[in-house]
Amino acid sequence: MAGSGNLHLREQEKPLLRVEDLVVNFLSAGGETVQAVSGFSIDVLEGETLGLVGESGCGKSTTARAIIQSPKPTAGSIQLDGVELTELDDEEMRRTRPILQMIFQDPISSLNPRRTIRDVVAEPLYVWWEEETGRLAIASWFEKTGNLFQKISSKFSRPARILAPLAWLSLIFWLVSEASDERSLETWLSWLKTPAQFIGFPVLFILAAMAAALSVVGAVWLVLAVILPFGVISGKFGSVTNTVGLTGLFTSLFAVVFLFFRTWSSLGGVAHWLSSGILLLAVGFLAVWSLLACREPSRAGSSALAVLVFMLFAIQVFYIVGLDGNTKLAVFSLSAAVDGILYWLIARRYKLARAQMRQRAEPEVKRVLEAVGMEVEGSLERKPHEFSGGQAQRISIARALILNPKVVICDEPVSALDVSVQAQILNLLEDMKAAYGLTLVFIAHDLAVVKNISDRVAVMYLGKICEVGPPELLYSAPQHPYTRLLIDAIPRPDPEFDQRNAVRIEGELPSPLAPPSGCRFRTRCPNVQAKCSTEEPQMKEVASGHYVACHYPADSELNQ
Amino acid sequence: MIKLKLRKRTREVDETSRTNNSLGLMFWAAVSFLAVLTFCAIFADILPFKNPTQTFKGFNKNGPSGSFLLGNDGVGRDILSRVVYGAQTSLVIAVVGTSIALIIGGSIGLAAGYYRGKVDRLLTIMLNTTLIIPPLILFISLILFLDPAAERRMFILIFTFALLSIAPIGRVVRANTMAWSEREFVLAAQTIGARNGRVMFREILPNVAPSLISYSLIVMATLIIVEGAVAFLGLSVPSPTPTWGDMINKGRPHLDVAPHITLMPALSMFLTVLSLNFIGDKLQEKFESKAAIL
Amino acid sequence: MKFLKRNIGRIVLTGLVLVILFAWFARPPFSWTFGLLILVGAFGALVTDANYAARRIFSLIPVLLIVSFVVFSLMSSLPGDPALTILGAGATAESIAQLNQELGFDQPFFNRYGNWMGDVIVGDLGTSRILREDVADGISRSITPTLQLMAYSLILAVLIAVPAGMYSGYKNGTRQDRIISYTMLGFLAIPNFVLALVLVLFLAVGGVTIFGVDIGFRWLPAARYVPIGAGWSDHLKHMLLPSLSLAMSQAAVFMRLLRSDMIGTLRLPFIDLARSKGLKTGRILFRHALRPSSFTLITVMGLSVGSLIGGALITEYVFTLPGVGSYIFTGIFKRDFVAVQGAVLVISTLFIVVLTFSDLLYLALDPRLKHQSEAA
Amino acid sequence: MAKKFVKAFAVLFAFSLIAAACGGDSDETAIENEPEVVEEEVTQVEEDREQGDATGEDTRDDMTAVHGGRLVYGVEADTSNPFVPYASSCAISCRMILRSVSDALFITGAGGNIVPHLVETIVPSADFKSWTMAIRDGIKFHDGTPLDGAAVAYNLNTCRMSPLTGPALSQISDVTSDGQSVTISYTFPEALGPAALNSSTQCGFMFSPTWLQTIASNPLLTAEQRATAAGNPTELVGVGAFTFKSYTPGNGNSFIATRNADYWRGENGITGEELPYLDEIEFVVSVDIQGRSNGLKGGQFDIIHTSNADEIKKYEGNEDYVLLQANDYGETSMYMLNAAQGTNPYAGALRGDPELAMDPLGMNSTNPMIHLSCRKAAAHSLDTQRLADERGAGIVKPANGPFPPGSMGYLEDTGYPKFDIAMAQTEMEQCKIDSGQDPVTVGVTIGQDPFSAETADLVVSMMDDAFGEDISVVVTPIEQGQLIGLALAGAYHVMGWRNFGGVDPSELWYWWSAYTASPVNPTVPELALNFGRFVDPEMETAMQGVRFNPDPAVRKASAEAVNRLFGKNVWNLWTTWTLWGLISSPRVMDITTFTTPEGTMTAPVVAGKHSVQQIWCQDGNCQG
Repeated sequence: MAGSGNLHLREQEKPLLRVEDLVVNFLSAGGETVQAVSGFSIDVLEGETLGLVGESGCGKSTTARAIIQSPKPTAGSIQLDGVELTELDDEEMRRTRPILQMIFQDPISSLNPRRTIRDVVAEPLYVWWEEETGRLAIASWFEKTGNLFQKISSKFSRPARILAPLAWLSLIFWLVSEASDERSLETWLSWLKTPAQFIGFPVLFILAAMAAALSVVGAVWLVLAVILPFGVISGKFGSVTNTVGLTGLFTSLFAVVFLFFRTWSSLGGVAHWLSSGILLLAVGFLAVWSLLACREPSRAGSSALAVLVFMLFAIQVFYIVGLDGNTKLAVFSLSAAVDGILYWLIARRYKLARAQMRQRAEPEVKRVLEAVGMEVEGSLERKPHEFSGGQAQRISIARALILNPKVVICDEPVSALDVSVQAQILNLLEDMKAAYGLTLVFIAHDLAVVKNISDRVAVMYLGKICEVGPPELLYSAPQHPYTRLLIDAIPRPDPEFDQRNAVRIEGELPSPLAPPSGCRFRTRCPNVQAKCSTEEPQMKEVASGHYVACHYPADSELNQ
Repeated sequence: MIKLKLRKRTREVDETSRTNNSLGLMFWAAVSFLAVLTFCAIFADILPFKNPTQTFKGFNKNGPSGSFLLGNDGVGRDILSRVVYGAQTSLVIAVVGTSIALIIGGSIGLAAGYYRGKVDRLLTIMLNTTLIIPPLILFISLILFLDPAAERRMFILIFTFALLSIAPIGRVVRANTMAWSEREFVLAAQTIGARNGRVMFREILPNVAPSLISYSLIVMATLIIVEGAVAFLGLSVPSPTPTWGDMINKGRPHLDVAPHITLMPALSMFLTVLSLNFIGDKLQEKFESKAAIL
Repeated sequence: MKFLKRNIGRIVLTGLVLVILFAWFARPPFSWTFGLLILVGAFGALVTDANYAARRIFSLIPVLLIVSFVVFSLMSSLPGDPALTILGAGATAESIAQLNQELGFDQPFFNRYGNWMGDVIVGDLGTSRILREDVADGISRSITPTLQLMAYSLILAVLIAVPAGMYSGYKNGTRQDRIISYTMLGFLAIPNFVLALVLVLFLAVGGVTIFGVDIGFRWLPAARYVPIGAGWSDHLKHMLLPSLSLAMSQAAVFMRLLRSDMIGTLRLPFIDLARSKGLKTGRILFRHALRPSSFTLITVMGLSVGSLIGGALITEYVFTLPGVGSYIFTGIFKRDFVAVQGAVLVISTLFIVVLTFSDLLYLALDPRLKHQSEAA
Repeated sequence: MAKKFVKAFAVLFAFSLIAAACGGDSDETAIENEPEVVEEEVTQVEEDREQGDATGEDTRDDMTAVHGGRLVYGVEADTSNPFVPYASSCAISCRMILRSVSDALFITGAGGNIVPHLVETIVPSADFKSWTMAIRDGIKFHDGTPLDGAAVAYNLNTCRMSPLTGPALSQISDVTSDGQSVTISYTFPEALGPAALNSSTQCGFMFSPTWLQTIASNPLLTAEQRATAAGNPTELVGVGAFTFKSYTPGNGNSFIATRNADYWRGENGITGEELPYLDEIEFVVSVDIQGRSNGLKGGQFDIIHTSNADEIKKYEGNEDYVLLQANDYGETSMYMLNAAQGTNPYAGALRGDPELAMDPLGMNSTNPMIHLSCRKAAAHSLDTQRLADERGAGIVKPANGPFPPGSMGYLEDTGYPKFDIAMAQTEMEQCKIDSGQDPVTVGVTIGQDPFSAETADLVVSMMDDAFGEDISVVVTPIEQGQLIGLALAGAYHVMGWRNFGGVDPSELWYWWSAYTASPVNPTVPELALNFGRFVDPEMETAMQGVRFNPDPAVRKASAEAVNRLFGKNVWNLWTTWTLWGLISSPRVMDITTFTTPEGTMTAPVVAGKHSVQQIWCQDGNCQG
């Protein structure tokens, strides 16, 4: 029964969310393909609530995660408000996320145990405000410094955040390089031992000891010179490769290895050769990276910055190699000073903006928390584990709502809650839907839960849709044998109805590694026929807006 | 009979889980020992310690006395001040080594555990390559081949120590990150549009940090022992800068007539390592039990 | 075949013990012993999970190549002229040039590396010009005491750690547990060179008096190595103190691991089932709880080889044992880079093989892992 | 003042002209009355030590020697590999091994005279330019090769042609043999003659020429012979009381030799004596003195040697062990200074380059010790009495020159700078001007054992006390075996050292001669036995008086002049006179007692070395 076909999609009505032929496959550890979702299609109109039901393991949650592109689906199309999500790159997708939110099954697990409720709820605001302010800070700084980079693109918050601490380090290292001599370790240790200076700079202490230990303060500068530009570059191109952290890592590793060999190469021999090779590699790596940056037209402004930083870096690197001790130190001090001031200025702008953020977020946080029915007083500074499951789920909903999303996907939001709380949360979601004009995709394994909240219900089995329809039709006249079985399984307070006589689903869900041929439900179907194993049923309309994918639906002649 | 035993056992278990939450007297004793040692080491120049390299004529091999609280060594130096200044060396090397390893190993572990897949495999290989050559062998090869003349000994010491600690720390972080990445709040953070870096550093790192810190303490303890071993072989920071391992080594010829020369540095090394291990253990226990509640 | 599969853990263990016994009595070259050990381990793993084992074994090749390269380039960068070191003080410029040519030092780095690797693959580690012997011979000779020292330490550590860990885990939370745990924590904090000094002072040299009471004994020898051939008891007597000083910190690590795993295992339902069957405590601990608690221990035992090698180096120094640690030490100080190069390569290879091997053994002992690795 | 410096190739040249020329007729070593009580013995030893003539004689009651037993000797270093004399940097441990497997042509007598051993008679020509020796007939090497004149000549020629030992034998122009006789010709009158080839020199020991011809490094072989030579240069084939059994290099390993039943002084030999008594002798390398001492106490060693006075002191009065102390003919501990600078016309004349630069690469130019003021400042700052008391347990005495008390050139006051901080500071001011450094930076290279390192700490602290911020001392510990290499190449500034042991000052000329001072150049090292590389014309003159003048009074005056020159120019920083200790289990007998077949007593211990043929163990069991 679970079958294919897109008959149930409402082409004419321009749905807000449209999923077509969604396929999600995983590779198992054994190298086999798990077909979690195969050819799933659905659409949701604006303001509509879609109920998605099915047994555990049928692919509901996988579908939900595929919709939010985490992970990206194997195939198929997902359109949100006309935008094809599967074709967005990581950065574009990230920018789309505020309008597509999700509420999770386990309320406790979905809240970071180490953060206060205030921060949990306001985090989305922080994320986006920081982008904004960071971008503004840098843009304004560059404007002031000669209009060189007027076209700074909108993607500059991350560098600012990286630069904030690094700027301080720059200054510190500048100081270090100014102050050191050949016996720098002793000098520094004795200097640092003086309490006033020591207490203020624990980090400085560690790094200074390192620097002193290296005996070539400039060498430490090299590490910075490598890491700093990469902070800038990688922040910008994170969306290209989505391996921001990795890049930084590689760079610092390059630097460390290079440093090592450099020290080594002072002893001559093959090490010198190796160090040159590694240096060449590092520089080449950077060069390619910068070229890559220039090729992206939308990021022209930041590319220019990348090139500048790269040049700065290259100059520094080549100076290290070519110069003698004293000149080296002088050059380092100079470039250190320039870098340091540059980064420090950027960071200062950024820091100022950030200080106001929490304050700015407070009314917003209070508003959503009140909206979801939380007691705001006294709960802002508490940690998630101090709340009950129901309260935590409310917080979760508040977090999803604070960005004013259009679509909220609720992945079994009540199945981990007590029955009494379930109703509260369901009611809350209904209220929110009304208040914010939300479009909901509501996932549950229990048909009873979605019955009242949904405008449309889809039943899923083993990665495919069996039946779609308005709840009143679907519940009263289920066409698909699987739907019928699910409805029969709902406990009901009807003394006439003998639960034991109801038809039961027998057997286990088949393995998604090797789904049955033809109709996927045939192995457990009470009405199975020969045709079911050879031919996959297609979606067909049995009533207005009621679609079923079964060769022998309940109303068909054969069943009667 | 057996039933009785069983019940008794259960009660004991309950007791321990209760005591686990308070850190206990021993923990604070260990912390205060380290605090005093660190304080003395940092402010050794200001505090009234004798010059650790000054040899007092006629005091060689003297036992503890009023003016020399822990006695004098083979050439009449004050053991107390040498122990304190030795702590300086040990602590600086261990702390700096661990910090570097923490930064590098931590980022590698975080990235490997968060991104998984190919990134994970690549980084794991990188971690494992640092384990190829057995630590001390690598160490001695490095020292003797890079710098037989002890000019850059401190650099090599720290470099090697960092290199040796990257893999263990990286592994711990990776495993922890993997476990925490399973939590839905990570997905939630991605859903609100946070970048990967933000997710790693703001969401996962604070959760990984406690076990990371307690593990780093244990790594630090190990580094102190390894530094001692290297100094014992005469390959650490050049003399006369006091280090514990060097003091133990130099006390060896006098072991039968003046055991205190060896005993005092050995004891301080023992107590430091013990304290670090103990604190690390207790913190780990505490955080684990807390994590279990969540 | 089914019998084989079911009892593979036991078969492999028996095989290993047999190989080790054979190695000690028949004294074949150590390369053979290693070969045999690896074969037995690989066999066990192959029977259990051929794919995985093959992958692991093949993945050794690049690792070994990396090691050889690292070792070679390290040793090649040593300060000073190797030919001069070899020829000694009386060398003339011509003789140095001639020897350089003879040894191939005038060739480019990669040529030298290639030549060296080619020789190493056929088991020729070169000839040490300073010790004037074949490096492979020298390593074969000196690795025996080291391997014995490591083996005895490992055995001692296990002998101490297993009962202590089991008892402590069983008595979890009681005073006995605390006493044992803290004692072991103490041993963890004693560096092995200090322990060695203390043991020698009290058990070997004698003459230590405190308040007039003689507390020094001369029970055990403090120096020298006696091969097995010269008498088992004498050999063991000479190895006892070094092994003990090396074993204690390992024992502490093992004990703490076993203890925590034991606590975990004892909470599992099947232990309650065993109890409800009325089995005696000892039987429950040894027959039911030990095996599932010992898997981490086995992995860590493999990893501990690294620290054992390092510890052996210091122990050999204190106890004057002519092991591979002394060999490397002498080689390094005499700038005998051929010898050091060979020895470091052998030790690293040994280390990697043991690591891999402990993984494979783990697999052989616990076939469940196969399924886990698939599920993960 | 570090204790265990490896001694260089002490290609020591013996000794007194007259005694040698007369062929050892004097039998002046009447056995003294032995003190009976241990305490008296201790007192006696202390007195001897004060005089500088603690001989290390084994004065225990004579019992009848018995055969059997296996002796394990813990030695301080694995100093030579290979042991073939022409290629060996043979220090004390190596010499002990040579003495077990072979014998020397001559041996030092108890009075410091030279006594023939393998040689029967020795006759010089009238002009002392040619000496003829008759070798004892009937002696065979371990491989059956007879010891004849040709064999001796072959041995001497390998040493002459070797780049290592050749310079020390440079005055020999020719060696010819005929049957059992060997004639050695010299380029100038040599008053000592071949008596120099005694048991103190490695080239005095004879090895089978048949075996030597199989050794590839043999300088006498042709290229073709070398290609096929397959002998092992460590498997010694000598004429000695023990035959080679096995040798494994490295710390903790050993050299084992078994009893030679056909020893020429054994029951099957030409003298019909019973030597040796032991069945087997094993020399175990145990670099660490604590390791050796613990091994002795734990019963793994039966006898150990050490020059660590601190350790020797611990055994004094301990009745569980036999302690023999020796400091006559002893060495001097010092901090050797590298004085290479300027030109060396003496060595230059030999090489045809009168402007021979001593420091062509400028490696030593930063060494402040090339300036007399710096040397004096350093000497003034060292409290040698304190070093002797605290590092030498008070049983060694501070040294003031190369000649210890009892030696020919010994002086109460050599003019060597005394410990005086005020003077030291004055000199330091001058030193700072001379060297142009502030602070003055000195590198000190020492052995890596803990005791030496601790001593160096004390020395550094003394200099700190004297000069404070004016001086910066960098101490580098190096493995013992490496020190000699650095000394030969001149790659050091200041080095802890122990040298100049010898019976007669004339033996020491090449340590101090400008002719043996080669330039500092590690890339092309040349044999510089004058490790300090000082060029001192006055020293050359004074040493000629010692070497070539037969008049004892002139020789003594010349030796004293040498001593004063050392005091004046401060070529080395003296610390203490070296004291050797042999410590053994009481079962080991006749440790140092050795007589020639003719019954002449030999010197018990010469700079730590002694004979091993005569050692026996009570009940033929050394372990008890």
